[in-house]
Amino acid sequence: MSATAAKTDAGLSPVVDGTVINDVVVEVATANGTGSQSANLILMRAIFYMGIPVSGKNLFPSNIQGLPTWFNIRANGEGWVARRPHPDFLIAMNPETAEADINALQPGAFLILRDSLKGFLKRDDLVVCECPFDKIVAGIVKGLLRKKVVNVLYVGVIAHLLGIDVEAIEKSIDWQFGTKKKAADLNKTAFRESLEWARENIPSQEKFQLQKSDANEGKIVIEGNEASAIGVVFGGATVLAWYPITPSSSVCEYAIDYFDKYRRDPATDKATYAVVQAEDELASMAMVVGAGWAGARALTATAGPGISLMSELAGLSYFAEIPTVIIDVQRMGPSTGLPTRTCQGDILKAYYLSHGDCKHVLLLPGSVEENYEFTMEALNLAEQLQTLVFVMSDLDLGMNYWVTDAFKPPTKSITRGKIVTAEDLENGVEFARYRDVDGDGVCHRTLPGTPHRDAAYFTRGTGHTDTATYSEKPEDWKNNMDRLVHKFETARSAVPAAKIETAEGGSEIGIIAYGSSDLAVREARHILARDHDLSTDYLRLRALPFGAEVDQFIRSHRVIYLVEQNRDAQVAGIIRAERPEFATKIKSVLHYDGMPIDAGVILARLLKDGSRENGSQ
Amino acid sequence: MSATAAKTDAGLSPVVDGTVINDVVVEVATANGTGSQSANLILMRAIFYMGIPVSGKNLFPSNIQGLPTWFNIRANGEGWVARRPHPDFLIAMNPETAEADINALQPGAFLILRDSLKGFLKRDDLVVCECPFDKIVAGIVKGLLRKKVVNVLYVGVIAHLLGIDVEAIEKSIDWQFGTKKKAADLNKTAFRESLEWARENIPSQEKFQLQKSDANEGKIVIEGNEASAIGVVFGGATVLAWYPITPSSSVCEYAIDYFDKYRRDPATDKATYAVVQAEDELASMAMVVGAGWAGARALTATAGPGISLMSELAGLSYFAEIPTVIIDVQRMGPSTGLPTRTCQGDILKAYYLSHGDCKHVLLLPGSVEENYEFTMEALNLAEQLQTLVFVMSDLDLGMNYWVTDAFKPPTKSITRGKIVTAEDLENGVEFARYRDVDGDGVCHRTLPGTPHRDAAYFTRGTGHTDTATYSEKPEDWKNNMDRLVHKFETARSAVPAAKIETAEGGSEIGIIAYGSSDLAVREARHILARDHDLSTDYLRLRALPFGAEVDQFIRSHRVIYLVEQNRDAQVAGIIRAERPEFATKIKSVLHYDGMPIDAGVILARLLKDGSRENGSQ
Amino acid sequence: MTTATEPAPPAKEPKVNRLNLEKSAYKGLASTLCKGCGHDSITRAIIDSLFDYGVDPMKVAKLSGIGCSSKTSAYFLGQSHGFNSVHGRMAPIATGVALANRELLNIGVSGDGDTASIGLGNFLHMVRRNVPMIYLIENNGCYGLTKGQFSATADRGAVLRKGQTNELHVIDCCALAIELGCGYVGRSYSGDFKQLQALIKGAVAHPGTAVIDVISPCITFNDHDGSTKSFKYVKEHKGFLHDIDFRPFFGTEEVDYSPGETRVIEMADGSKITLGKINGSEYDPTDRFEALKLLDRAIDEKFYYTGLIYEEAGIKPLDEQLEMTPEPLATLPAERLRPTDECFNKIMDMFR
Amino acid sequence: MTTATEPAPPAKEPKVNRLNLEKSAYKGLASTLCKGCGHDSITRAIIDSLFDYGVDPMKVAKLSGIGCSSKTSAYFLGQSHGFNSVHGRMAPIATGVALANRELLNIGVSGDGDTASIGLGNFLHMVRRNVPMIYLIENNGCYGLTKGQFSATADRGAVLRKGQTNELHVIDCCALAIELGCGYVGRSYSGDFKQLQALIKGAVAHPGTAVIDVISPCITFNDHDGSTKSFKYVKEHKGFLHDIDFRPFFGTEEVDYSPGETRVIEMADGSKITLGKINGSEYDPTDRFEALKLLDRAIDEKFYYTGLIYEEAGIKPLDEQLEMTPEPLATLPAERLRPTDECFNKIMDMFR
Ligand SMILES: Cc1ncc(C[n+]2csc(CCOP(=O)(O)OP(=O)(O)O)c2C)c(N)n1
Ligand SMILES: Cc1ncc(C[n+]2csc(CCOP(=O)(O)OP(=O)(O)O)c2C)c(N)n1
Ligand code: SF4
Ligand code: SF4
Ligand SMILES: [Mg+2]
Ligand SMILES: [Mg+2]
Repeated sequence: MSATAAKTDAGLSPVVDGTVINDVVVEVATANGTGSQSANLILMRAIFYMGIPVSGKNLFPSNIQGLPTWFNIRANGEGWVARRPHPDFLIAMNPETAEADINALQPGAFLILRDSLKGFLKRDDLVVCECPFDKIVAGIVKGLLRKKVVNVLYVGVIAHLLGIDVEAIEKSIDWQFGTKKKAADLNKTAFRESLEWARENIPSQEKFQLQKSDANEGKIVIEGNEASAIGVVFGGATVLAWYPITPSSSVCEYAIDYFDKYRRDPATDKATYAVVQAEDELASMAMVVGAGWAGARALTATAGPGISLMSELAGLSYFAEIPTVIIDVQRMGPSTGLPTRTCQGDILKAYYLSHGDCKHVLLLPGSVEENYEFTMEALNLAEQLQTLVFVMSDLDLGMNYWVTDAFKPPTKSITRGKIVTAEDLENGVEFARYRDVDGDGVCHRTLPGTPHRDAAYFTRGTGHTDTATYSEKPEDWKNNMDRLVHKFETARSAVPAAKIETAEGGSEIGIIAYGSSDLAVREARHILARDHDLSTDYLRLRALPFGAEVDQFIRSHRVIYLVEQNRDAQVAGIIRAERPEFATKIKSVLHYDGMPIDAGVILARLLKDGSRENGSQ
Repeated sequence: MSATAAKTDAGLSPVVDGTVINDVVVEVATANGTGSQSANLILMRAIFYMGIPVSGKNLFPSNIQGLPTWFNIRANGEGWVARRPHPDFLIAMNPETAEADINALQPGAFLILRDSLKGFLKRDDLVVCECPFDKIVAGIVKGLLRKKVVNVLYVGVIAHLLGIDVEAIEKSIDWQFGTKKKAADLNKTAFRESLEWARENIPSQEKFQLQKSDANEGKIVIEGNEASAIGVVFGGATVLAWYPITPSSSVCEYAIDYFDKYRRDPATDKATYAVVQAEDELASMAMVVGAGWAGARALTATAGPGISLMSELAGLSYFAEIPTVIIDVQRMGPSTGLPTRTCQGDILKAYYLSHGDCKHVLLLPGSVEENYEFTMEALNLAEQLQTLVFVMSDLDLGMNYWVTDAFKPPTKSITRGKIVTAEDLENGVEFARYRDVDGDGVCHRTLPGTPHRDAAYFTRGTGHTDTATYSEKPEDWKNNMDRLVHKFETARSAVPAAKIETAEGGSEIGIIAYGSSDLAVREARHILARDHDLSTDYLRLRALPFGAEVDQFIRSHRVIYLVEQNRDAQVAGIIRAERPEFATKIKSVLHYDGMPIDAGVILARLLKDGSRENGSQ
Repeated sequence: MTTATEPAPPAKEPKVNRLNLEKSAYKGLASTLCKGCGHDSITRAIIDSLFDYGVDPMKVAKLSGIGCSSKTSAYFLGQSHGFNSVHGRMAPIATGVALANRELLNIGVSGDGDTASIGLGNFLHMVRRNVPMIYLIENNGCYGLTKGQFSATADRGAVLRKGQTNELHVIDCCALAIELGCGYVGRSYSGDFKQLQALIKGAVAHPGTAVIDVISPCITFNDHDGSTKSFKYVKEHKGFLHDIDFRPFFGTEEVDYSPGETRVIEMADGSKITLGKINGSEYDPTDRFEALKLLDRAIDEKFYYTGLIYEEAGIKPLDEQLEMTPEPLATLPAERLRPTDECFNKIMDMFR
Repeated sequence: MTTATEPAPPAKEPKVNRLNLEKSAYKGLASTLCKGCGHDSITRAIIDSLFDYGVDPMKVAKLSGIGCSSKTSAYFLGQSHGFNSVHGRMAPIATGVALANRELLNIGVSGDGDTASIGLGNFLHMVRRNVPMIYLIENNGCYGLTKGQFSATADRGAVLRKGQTNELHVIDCCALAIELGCGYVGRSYSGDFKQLQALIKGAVAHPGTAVIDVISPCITFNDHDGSTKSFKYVKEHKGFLHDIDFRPFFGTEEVDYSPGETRVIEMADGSKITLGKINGSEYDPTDRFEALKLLDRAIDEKFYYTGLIYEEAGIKPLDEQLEMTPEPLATLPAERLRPTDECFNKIMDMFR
């Protein structure tokens, strides 16, 4: 692999000069529904067990069986495991995409080619390993099982080439099949046969090697949706209403499992939660609104089309001040869009969701750990602020595999916000549902069923006074709407503050990003500093409305690059609208083709601007 | 009435010094469902017949019978008939609000008081005319009719006081009751009795007088919703699907009447249109989408909650490029809000409606004439641009009474956009549904049923190539999304351009407004120039996305006051997001209490800023 | 679903009920509906039946959608929390409430537009889930609040004030509820106070979804000739299926029905509904097909058969299906909502 | 609703049909569904029946919602315009299409999730309006595309792959369609090719809404033991109501049924559906109550009675109710869409 090749992605691929240790991208091209997923996870997890930081991204189609799928594994000793577009190794198993996949490779890349596909190979600048997988598998199992088992064979070949630890692979196989020992054994056999075959037939290579490391101490491998589900269960959610939609369904499906295991009363085995699969998103959100009103910690999870359907109820939650939580695992829109591709295209939509003047609180998890934490946080904030709180995850976080420090048990307690009880009332506490007693715009509420005759109030989506009676009076309307603005200002400091990382000595260039762009941004900063002597400061936005630290950050930088995975620069638009004085400082770096963002996108933009500036100096 | 009083609204009320001719505000306070509306319209129309510019605003409750209603009539010889908050004459008929209504009057104002309400009068700085309406009506009719007829009595009193032409009133009564001659006669009798009574019992006054004028030649009185309905029928709409919601229902109900009268085939009496009252807004919009796809000129009318429910389908219309039109008669939101109060709170929401990156074309009628024109224009634009087009009316335009030049018959022809026919295909025209053949981002379409074997294509809300086949390829997705941006740029110059009025010699202060704020803005400019020597330029935005003339206008002014009837400065936010360089130039003037905006709001802001600037100089 | 606790002696027109509450405790704000609106009569029936039954107002959640009918939730039980939500979504909102707090008695009032038009799908799915609640439909065949357009419960051939004729098949919420497995379905008329009260009390005693469709004329927009929901029309075209009465479980009197003349339905809490024959003919409300056939005939005849149309005991309500803990989830203490740190760490180990 | 024009001689397995089209003109893209999916069989039945019938593909609009089932609209009739819309809204979208162009034959394919869950309200209202269209439900009792969760047509007691049991009442789209006044309701099984074809052809000939619920097993997520929609279960638990056949109106052969053994249903276009007795027992699909009773029994028995369940002629389809001009509104020339200037000025005068 030549240095030229490496240059095409602006320093993203390692410059090969001698042996690159612990820095490689392996891509597996298969068809979905063929069972290749378990082979891919075995491979990824084996690298994890070797102690090397690694990520696994599944690019699957919106289909159940037969359409092309790619699994992209990036191992990087320094922890740079954001997506990198050009694989060093391609495992080509799918005739449908083989030609295009092969043609897209960088010169010098390694190609592990199922031998039945060799007809698709039309270039000679690759290192090609033809593998008779079908023949090998025929020697191992019979019948339909072959289709499944054939996948673990490429694990053997790549293990040979990259020097992956055999024990790690076997441990990984055990993990993968859990109690299904027979399946595990079969896979181990197949793996070993294939490794054997590879050792005999494929020359080993020295360009890329993996070596045991200790970077994964205390770490786990987890998908964001499962992390969110843990947040649901440990966050004290009591009502979960949902409607299946990719890529959010597994949040709920995992939650159901965890609920069932961990949230039944030890004495009676009765559930301390309720989960309902609703008939649609209007219903699931309405259930959450009803439950939130009645005092449950209630939430739902959905994706773009669901958000659209929940609009009217979102406005009700805002205006009647009912605690609700929506986890939006963003997928590519508009419309049905690309249900199995990632993006950050719902931010603006969620922020302003529903007709009329209303805005919502958005938490923006930037890691699977924050999927877990922010889900719990959202349940607290919704009750504290008595409003709708979104957790804006995305498909990349939600459905891909991330290595992370094991999460810590919850540190923050479950808080319920301002609730007036029968006791309070008995003690003479005055209760006016929409009165700003504390000066923070957040009022007090009673829960239905509170056994006191002064507890009741009447909730409506129509204009009301501070004692919750119906009113069409101009001043009542305006006062209430202004209080809601005040409450939203309160939210600015209640939500998770942005995280800021400054370059040594600081920089006049600031980067702002959020959500799943984090790793790519950090890698870009790293390369800019390392290769281009360009230092940058970095603010990772973790919620909207944004706090004072964001103002401060923007103010103190000459230029801000705002990285977003959407077309319309959605967060840039929000900041410009709310902070006109910063409007011209913000330059947008946008990525919206459905693939998780990679550092190259950011690099390219900053380098281009840099050279333009230099040119004009 | 003292000059002080007049000053409190910054010159909005006339300074009384001698007799004010043709400049008065009369407010009638009644309960709804009592039949007072016809008396109010008689009064308003009589002033119209006198040739004096006049407006009638109905402030009615979200209720069918019994709750307070106000009707606000403003007559102004110079045409300043935007709302003016402080009436010169209050007709107090409703015990429920009498006290508050009376207390809100400016000192010196005239109070026409139903005598049964005199207990509510607790101030002595008003000119009070106590009227024994109930006694008078008892002498005219019996039974239940009294309740209705009593209202026309106040018309008699005010006619006496203001010198309203008796013939004009009688003509107005005839108009009001149409063929119901008996009712007309009864009302005439009652009116005359009351006039007689007033002449005998109430001293005439010289402060406010109405005199015949000739300002209303060629004019009509019409509600915006009826104007829209005429636009529907003459715009060649073929499918109208709707769901009742205040304040949009009457658009459809009027359209049904006009359709029935004017859009049946003369030969067969068959309908050249179809109207369906759907089961909800999801369905009405889905019907519009289906009809638009199949080649109908299809539309719906709704209000905020409907917009929220239509979100998902709006995204489908955008992304699959299906011509659809939504008339949004805005009412106060969020949530159910104040269904019978006006605002401009859906602009931002409609612009960005639906999840993912999408934006829609919005027409912003600023007069009832534009309600008519823009409805027709929207039907054309939707087909030309193959997208969703909103007409953003509001309750003030839609349900209040406006004097306007009679509309002209449609001048623009019905255009259908780029449709490829069987003949075209026969002649070898190549057809690729989503290919940008013309370089404007707008592609060609065929209609279902086109009798040619190459006509068919497959429509979907998922990713597609330019030949409309399914695709998850990153580049296909991105190309298509970028073309949609390009199409949106094309829309900028296709939509109605903003209207600009510059002060003589120009000003460095620009005002931008849209929709029903127009009259109030013009009045404010007039007063600023007249009383405060402050000249301003004015751009009335008529559509989003905004055209180059808006850029030009903002660029050439030092400061821009953007007047909006919403809390969150919605259009300001859009401009700031799209034109960061102008962000700091824009100052928002916001009004959002449910009442139609009045010039005083704008005046107050500009004067405050003016004095602050002067102070700091 | 009942929240009653201590038995108390019933009496004719008692000053206080068995909870020692006066009738005033069951009243709400003054109605702002049109004078003579059928809905106001239903409000009165609700007040009286809950007073009579001795339902604890502090344990009631009042729910509604949007419409004139939905507004009425403000006009009764001023001491109960109320939620006038959005158009058509009362059913799933009530579902959420029922899950959050099993101890509440959920009383929903909705309109025919709210339920049978925009809310139809959600309504049917609520019925299917057997959400514990009373779902009252105040059915006037039109959209009152938006000024009288036809709703989906308008009969074929019914005429609007302005003259248009409805061509569409009527939606019968009772029939659909039965089709979806509802265990308590009644129809009544806003003016039939006694019957309505008995049906409402029976609904309080019913553990799952209880649907009562009350024909409730709109005096302003649908009370003209040609309407099949005008006061006049309904009075002339309705009949009682039975002479219905409700005997609360805490009653001390002996039930004095003559066997053979009266059918008795035992409710889950021990209360009884008695159904006396009318003109000697007996209607069996436990026979699904009788019920559906009757309703279908009613459509053809444009006639309202009123009374308890269908009753089926023993269907599990949603909260039981979900095996929920009996206390309200809403007020479970934090420690019961969060598994231990050990559990947490055990979970973490699975991902290593 | 039929778009056929010229008669042509029918033949067994003809190379071309009466429009001189080959079967290939009725095919679509290759399916991307799982191998063995029931939906693919239905696709084949659609292709064959429309070919046989001689429907003009250029006069067909294919409509669908979202789901595996909804995808299939791409797999037949490649020469027809198709619209794979959004989840649950096929019914109102089809309504719009039907209004825009009365000459189109609207063929909709939807799933049980699409129709009976999210789309239930809109589906029922479409049926109520009698929108001219064929509405095929590819019913697998689960959400295929989102990986196998229960849908609302899952039977009570059915078991998911992962072991959960469905506690909820099944929604029977056939029963509900009948309840809402549908004039053509059939049930079939994806594997019963002949019956399915006859039902589809009958639907083509039916002038209003035709609902066909086709049990169509999901081989990937709902084909296990405990499922009541698995291939095995369905095969063992279904029965034919009759031996159904469709005779097109352009048929020249004499209909050779033996009177008494076969019931004949005449369609609006002159075509005939013949229903032969099975084992001597006769089912009367024109008796509403028979139909509803049968469907109710089927729920208890967890059994699929297949065939033409209900037929009622003469209900006005929506376009007729609206007295629409017969030509497609979509292509009316501009001059027929805009009243004259005189009309306009007359209107203006009203406001003076
Ligand atoms: C989403 C939405 N669409 C429409 C409306 C307007 N709207 C208010 S009440 C109503 C119908 C009420 O009819 P019904 O439920 O029968 O109640 P009624 O007034 O007849 O008692 C409608 C359409 C609304 N509030 N929200
Ligand atoms: C608004 C919305 N919610 C959820 C989804 C996700 N979704 C796609 S298909 C589907 C269910 C499909 O089930 P069914 O209609 O039975 O079709 P099948 O795949 O079983 O054939 C769901 C829930 C969606 N696309 N849109
Ligand atoms: S409009 Fe009709 S339903 Fe509404 S309050 Fe008046 S009478 Fe009742
Ligand atoms: S998942 Fe089920 S329904 Fe979907 S294609 Fe596969 S077998 Fe068919
Ligand atoms: Mg109603
Ligand atoms: Mg299904």
